[in-house]
Amino acid sequence: MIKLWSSPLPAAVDLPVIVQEPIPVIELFALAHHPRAGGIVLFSGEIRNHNAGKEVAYLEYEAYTSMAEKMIREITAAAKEKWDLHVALCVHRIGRLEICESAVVVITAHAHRSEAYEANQYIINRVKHEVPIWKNEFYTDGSSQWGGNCNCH
Amino acid sequence: MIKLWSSPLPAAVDLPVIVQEPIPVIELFALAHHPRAGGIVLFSGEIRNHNAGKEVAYLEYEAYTSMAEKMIREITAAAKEKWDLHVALCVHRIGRLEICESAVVVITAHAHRSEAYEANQYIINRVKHEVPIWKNEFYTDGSSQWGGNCNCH
Amino acid sequence: MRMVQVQVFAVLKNYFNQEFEIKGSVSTIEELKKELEALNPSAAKVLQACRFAVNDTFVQGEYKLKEDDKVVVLPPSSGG
Amino acid sequence: MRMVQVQVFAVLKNYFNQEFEIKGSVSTIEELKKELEALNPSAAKVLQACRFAVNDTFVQGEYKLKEDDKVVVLPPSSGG
Repeated sequence: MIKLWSSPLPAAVDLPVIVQEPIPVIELFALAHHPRAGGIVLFSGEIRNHNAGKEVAYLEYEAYTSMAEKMIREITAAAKEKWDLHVALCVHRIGRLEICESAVVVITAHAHRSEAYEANQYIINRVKHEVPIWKNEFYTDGSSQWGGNCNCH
Repeated sequence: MIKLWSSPLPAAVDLPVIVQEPIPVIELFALAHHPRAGGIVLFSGEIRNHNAGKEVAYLEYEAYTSMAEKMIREITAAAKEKWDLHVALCVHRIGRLEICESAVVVITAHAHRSEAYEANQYIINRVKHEVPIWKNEFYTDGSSQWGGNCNCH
Repeated sequence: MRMVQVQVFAVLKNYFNQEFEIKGSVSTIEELKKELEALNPSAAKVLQACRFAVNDTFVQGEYKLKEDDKVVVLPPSSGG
Repeated sequence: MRMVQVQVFAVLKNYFNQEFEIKGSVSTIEELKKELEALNPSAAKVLQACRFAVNDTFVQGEYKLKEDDKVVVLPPSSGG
């Protein structure tokens, strides 16, 4: 198994950050163990069956991929440096997603847990607010709506 | 697969909360998806290879099991009610644990992510400070030390 | 005459083609924004909230457009 | 004569047997604590930080011990 922490520079930069397929949450979590880390926090942002009073059938995510990838890497790198994290990962999925599927996963590992929680929230907040990725919600009544508000906070 | 949210009362009370074997993190995470939850937070407290300046070889955890189980269930139930969580789980392992193994896993799921993070921290903080579980650290120099301070915060 | 390539995303695709060209007198991002509002006035409110980027770098209203610049117009993020 | 069963955990096992009995005049948890300190004075500091429980319920110093009560002595938690 690849170990992120075995190489002098984190291999995280080589992991894809924008994916079309289901996010490999289990594999990412397996990568995130680190012998110096006492706390690992994993956040999974998942598709809810309701939003703003309407019943959601599914979602489609679109990204301006080249910039989105660059920005996600910059955000995780900034968090890694700011908190001295052992691991900082973020993967966002695009395309069609069904209810309960993960749209985004963030993993942070630190010697102590409070930093792992704090850094994890920092990453997801910045990714949601800054990175050029958009959701299009398709409702069970046949209508759809591009997201423009942050609905999941 | 068992779905925690398919039954009127959460099946969580039937899950073991103190285990001797490796915590089934993947299976627990799979249980935690919920169609009304937009954010799932998973915390894994893992064995570090160092503590208080000493190199750790392995740990042993001991619990006063009957009370520990009852208290963990009470703490997750309290969090579930306080934040209106869809899922609140905590499993603690006892016995011998190696570096990078999970000693404790907490999973919370909520419609919105900030509540999932907050409730997750509430659970792990209370479990670490209140529940009768103790770690015995065995160092590479052959010495050992019962924990009495909260080393991972 | 300067030609600027424009690419829009997400909700802006309800108002414009995803990719198109603007020829003429627009020389800054601010002027491009006005041109886009003139092309489709109903997009004005969304455009006010958008960010603009050239070569994968955000640019401000005063950015001077160069021949063959490709400008991407990015509505407020709604990922996650 | 009252008999109280005592069970200790974690670091207290360095000072006492894991399970033992105390016979005699201890009638409250506070008195039991003093008795344990007398049995092993080097455990005094740890005992001051301990919680006591009877029947899986925490009890305070003034709790009156009943015949055959089993008291568990719980050092500060260090799980997680």
